Amino acid sequence: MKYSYFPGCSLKATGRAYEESFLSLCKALDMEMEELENWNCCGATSFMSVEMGAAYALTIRNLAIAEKAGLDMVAPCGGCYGILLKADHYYKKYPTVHESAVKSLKTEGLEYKGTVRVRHPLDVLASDLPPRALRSKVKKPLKGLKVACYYGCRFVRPIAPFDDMHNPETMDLLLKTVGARIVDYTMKGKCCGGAMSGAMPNVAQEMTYLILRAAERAEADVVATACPLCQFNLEAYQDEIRAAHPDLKPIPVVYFTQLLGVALGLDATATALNRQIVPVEPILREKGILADEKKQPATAGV
Amino acid sequence: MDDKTIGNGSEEVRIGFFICHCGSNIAGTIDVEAVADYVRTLPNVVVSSDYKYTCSVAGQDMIVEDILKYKLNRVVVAACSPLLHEKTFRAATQRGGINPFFFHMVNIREHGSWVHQDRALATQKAMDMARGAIARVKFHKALEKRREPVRQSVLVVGGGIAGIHAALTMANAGKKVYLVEREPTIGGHMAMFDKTFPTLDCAACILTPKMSEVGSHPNIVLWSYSEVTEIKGYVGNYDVTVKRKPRYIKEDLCVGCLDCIDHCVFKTGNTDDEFNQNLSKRKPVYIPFAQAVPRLVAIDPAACTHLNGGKCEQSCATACDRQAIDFEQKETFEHIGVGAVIVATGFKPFDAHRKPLYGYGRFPDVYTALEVERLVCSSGPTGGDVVLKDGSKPKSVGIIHCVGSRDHQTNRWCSRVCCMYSLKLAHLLKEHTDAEIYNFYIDIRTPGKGYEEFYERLQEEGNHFIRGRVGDITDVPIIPEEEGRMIVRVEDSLAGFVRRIPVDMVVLATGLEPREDASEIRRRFNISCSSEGFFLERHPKLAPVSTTTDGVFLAGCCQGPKDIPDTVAQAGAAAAESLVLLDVGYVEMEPMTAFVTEKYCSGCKTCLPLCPFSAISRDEEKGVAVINPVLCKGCGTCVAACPSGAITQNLFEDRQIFAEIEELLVHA
Amino acid sequence: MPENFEPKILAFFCNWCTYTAADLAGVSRMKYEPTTRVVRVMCSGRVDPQFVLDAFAHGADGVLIGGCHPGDCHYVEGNYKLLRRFRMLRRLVASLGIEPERLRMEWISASEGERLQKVVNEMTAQIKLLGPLELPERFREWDTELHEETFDKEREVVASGQ
Amino acid sequence: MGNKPKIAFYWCSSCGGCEESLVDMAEAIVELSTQIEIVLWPVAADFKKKDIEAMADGEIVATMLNGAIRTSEQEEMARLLRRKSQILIAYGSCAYTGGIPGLSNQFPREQLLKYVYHDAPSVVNPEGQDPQTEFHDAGRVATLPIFSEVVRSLDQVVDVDYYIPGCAPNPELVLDAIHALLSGNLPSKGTVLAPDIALCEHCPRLKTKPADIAIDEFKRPHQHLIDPNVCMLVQGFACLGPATRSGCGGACLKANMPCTGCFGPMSNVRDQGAKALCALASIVAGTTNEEIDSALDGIPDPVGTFYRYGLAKSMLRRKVNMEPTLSK
Repeated sequence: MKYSYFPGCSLKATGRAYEESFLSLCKALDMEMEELENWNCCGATSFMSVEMGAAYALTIRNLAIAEKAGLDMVAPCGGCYGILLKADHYYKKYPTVHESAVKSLKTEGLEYKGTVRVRHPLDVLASDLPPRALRSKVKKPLKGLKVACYYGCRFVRPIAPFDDMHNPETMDLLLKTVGARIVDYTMKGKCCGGAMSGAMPNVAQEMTYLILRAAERAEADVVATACPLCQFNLEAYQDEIRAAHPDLKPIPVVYFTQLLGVALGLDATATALNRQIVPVEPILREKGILADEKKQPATAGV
Repeated sequence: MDDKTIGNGSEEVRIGFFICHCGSNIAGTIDVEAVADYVRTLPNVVVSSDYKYTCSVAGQDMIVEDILKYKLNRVVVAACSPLLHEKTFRAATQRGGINPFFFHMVNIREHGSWVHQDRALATQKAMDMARGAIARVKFHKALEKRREPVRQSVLVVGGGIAGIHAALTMANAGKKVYLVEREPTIGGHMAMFDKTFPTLDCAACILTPKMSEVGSHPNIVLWSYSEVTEIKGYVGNYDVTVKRKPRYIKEDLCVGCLDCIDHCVFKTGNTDDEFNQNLSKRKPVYIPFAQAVPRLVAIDPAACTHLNGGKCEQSCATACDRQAIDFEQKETFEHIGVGAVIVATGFKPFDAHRKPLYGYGRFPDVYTALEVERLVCSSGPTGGDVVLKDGSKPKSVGIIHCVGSRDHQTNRWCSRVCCMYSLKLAHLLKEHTDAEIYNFYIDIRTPGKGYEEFYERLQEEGNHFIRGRVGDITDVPIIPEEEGRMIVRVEDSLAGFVRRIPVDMVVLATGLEPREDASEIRRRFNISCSSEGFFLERHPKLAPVSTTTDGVFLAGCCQGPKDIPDTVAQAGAAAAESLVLLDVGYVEMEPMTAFVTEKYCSGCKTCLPLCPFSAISRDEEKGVAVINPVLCKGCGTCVAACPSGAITQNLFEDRQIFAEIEELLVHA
Repeated sequence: MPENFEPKILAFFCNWCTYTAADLAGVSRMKYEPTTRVVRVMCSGRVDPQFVLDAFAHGADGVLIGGCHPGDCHYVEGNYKLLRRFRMLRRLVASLGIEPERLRMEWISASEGERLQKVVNEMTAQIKLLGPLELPERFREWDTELHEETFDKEREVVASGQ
Repeated sequence: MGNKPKIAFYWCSSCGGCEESLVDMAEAIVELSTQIEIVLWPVAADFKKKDIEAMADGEIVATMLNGAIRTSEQEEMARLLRRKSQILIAYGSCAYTGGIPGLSNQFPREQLLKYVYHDAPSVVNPEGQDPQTEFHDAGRVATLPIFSEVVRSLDQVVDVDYYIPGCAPNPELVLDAIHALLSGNLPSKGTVLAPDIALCEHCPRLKTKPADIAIDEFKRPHQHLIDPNVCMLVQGFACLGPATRSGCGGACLKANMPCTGCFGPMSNVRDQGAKALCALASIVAGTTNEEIDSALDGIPDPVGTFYRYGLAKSMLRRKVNMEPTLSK
């Protein structure tokens, strides 16, 4: 199994844990990820509302490059994934978008025929692996770990190629496969507030708070995410939120790929657990999933 | 070719062509005069004229007069679809004194003027089509319609209010009725309702007398817990097989004393009670509800210990002094013959799980409307007490309209009854609990006698109406008043902001859907479905209870969502249409059947496996195939397959079709 | 290819489904290309491969057969019988050099007026790209290699020689 | 001798099998020769074209011409014999429907010539010579007929009165035809002189064909054992018996091979291949494209199967798209 891999900006910066854990996981599962050559910003920025034509051209350039590779294109970041799907759709549906993109691509000698299938790691891991491939590789089942799977928006809205728009379940199923207990709570598809964190931080933090509190009330040990924006937003502002809501306990927010990596027995570098703001290792040790601290080799800092 | 098969033998073919303007419907797009002029130049055409409305009396008279005046022996009319007016013009042809099958119709309206814009091209197409018809009609021959007697009995499928009403109407008119119901009792959804809108009369009070009448009517054979498995034959003469599922009770012995239920080893219910929407439990030996018809118990093989191979003292059987319980009962099959069929198989409520954001199945106090019907009903699981799962009474209730209706993610259609039943439930819930009632609606639709007045009454009663489609039901509070309650999040599109309304109980006004097995039933009865899956009527306005299969009629919600008054009216109409069929006493069979010309048949048996109606047999003595004209339905499949060209289909003969093809393709 | 090439599509429509769908398209005033010439049959099972070849031989640029969806045949399974013939026929027609787009079979139910519109427009567009088939013209062209005239002249010479 | 009706035999694009079938009349032909005068029979007797040209139009009572028409010479002879004969009979499958030579209507002329003169494994043509219609040598001109683009049945070139089908026709049919001719007891023009009923009629295997036959898989005769007593279709062999005129006496079936259709269609059928296809495909098992296709995969060459003898006379006549380069 071979894919084109589109990291986007986050996975090279705040979401490095995602990239590291995802790529190690793929390696362990014999899925080859070939980073797209000369990729550019996915285009999921407010530039969309400034100059639509140019903004979509930016996105479609990535699709054009991927088309040359002839493989499915995996985009782990929710922002990237959503905008790539949307741009592909608009490119096919709206002549104005199409024309301006064709014109822009031409300047670089590129063209996009519209054949690229944009995929998310959740989709790829759930759909493409042979049955039981994941289960058979589990070395340290996440027994006793209560996980609140958090999906946010972009994998299923406005386009939902692989899961239910309102009640996504792919992550639940994957983590269940490796032994985790999935808690039921009603906020898994609600907005994380990320889009507001710059402009109206208090609003954003209020939204984040409701999600974290719901997870906490559902007795989750950890929140699992599949998007670097969600992950950052849910984890990085917990101190600020606590200023307004002292009742909120710190709760680690990890990537689902990190948890899968742990279950597959991958080492600390591969799972990038050291990059957490709210440490997750103590919980994993407490549950007996990770070995005791003493035996654990020291991990490098960020 | 056989001489006997050639129309009027050696007689000269004289064709009259008539093209219709249909007001401006045709003439607006097609140059009808030009077509008439063109056709006049074709061989054998004696007269070619255009007329404003050919289907009018004057138009038909013109055809009759021209047949006489010009000694026509063929008639071609270019007008609308033959499915609409072929009968009309065949009759006119006959009035002119020639066999009606010397007529052929060209569809230049539905297939021409209404679908094309370019006048020149549409006119060209009309000319080509006329030319094809002129070519084919030369080869037409005189045919006779066969008459077959109609059996004086009717099958009604489904024992809801539609089936009940249709069955009683037919039975009261003196016809033999077979009413087949899948469940152990008739009554359908209406039996589950508490009150009916807008009059608020009790559903059971108006339904159960009709149910008993069905049970005791001398002209009605009621088979409950039964299903139609096969139907063969044709209009007026259907052969039906009905499967009677074992209810493990000898129907002729059971008197409905219900002693067996009392003596069941289970002292309380052990399985979900479907009639109460699974809000209560029932025993494996049960009667669906007190007024069930027929009043016969049934044993649920899924719940009965003995039938599941377990050890049981079978106290129910010993309790029955009439020894009516029979654990050895097997399914049986009844074979009946009927003249007509009324399909009244009803609907399925929308599955609320399909709207996960409304929390059905997640939050215990989110109910469907049908569940609430049972909750407010005094014979329901709580004896009419509206209490939540924790036993408390709700202080505020949200009723969400259009769940699974008017929704592009689920069903696009309006289910027609939900607004009114929501208003009814709002009224009943207020009456039972005095709670604050919030109706969340998109539009309130109350087209019906007394319906709008009922809506006004509800407003006056102090119910809240909030216009907006509910986004979701959440259990995540942001203010203390919301703690521990469900919060309805909705954009109030009149006020222009998002509201969060905490409630204790949510009622989902689920829409109406086709039943899961609608497409299976449709195939069994050889009828069509419209795109959303409800059965398709022959014409939405003019043949609303007929189907494309003659002798099969529709009643009730299987054709589309409707309320009780409309259902009853439609059931009456279906009964009336069936009565017409039965009282006329015969049906005329279209003569487009196939026949074998023996001298060309090698007896190769190619045709034998192809006939779905077993109309083809083999005369072993002569070594040829023989088609039974009574069984042949005229599909022509064997005709196409016959490698000798020995089979001919009337009205669809090879030479007619070849002539049509070849002339259609000659550009005028 | 001639300018403004308007393909001629001969269509065989089943009375119960596709023909009725075409009626519905008409009643709903859905516009589509005026390229079809419809032969109504009671069931798509009546469609004899001879009809299809005859249509091509007489100048059809395409042939469209419309029947009921599998399982929905008014005559139980006539459409399956058509399907079996059609699967063979399309192989034959392809081996005889006729582009597969020119022979199309579609299941269109009575309620699918929109689908009918789409199919006719789509097929018309495809055939416009392919250009005319023009078999009658080709037959004439092939037969220009015959020598009737030449030999007739020789005959005159022989006759006059006698 | 002068009073005996004049009969001509001629051959065009054919294999010689039809000539064999005349010889197969055995003693009967000796007897016949006392009643008729043979004026042309290239395979057996030395008559010249000029002898025929010298005759008056219509002087020959009947000509039996076998073989398809592919060259200018054949066309010329067909026209000549048509003029000189009162009755022209297309003799054998090739003259009747194009026959085996008609199958070359699937290929462009140049491709055929290239194969035959260059690429065929048995060809020795070191100088890569192609045949020419004219060859000049020392002032002399040798000519060859023009090889035409399209193979035709006889009636696609000249008017034909009767047809005797078969590859080759069987002697009984020929004798019957000649006797009818001599007695003047002739059917209407255009008649095929063989029974107008399919071969299955007298097939002894027919009784083994069930009424609910459904073919799961078509098989090819050279790859399987064939049961000599069971209907070929029941065994999955594409037998064209149901779609083929009888009169051959079921010769192939007696030799345990399926009918390939040489006697052509019955009078109510316009295109034998299409009808045969329809009859066979209609009884294939399966309801999905995949199931049906897998059964049909056993017929890898539909043209060769259904139009083995009839492509030239079929509705489409030849492969439509191969950019014909017509030679004039």
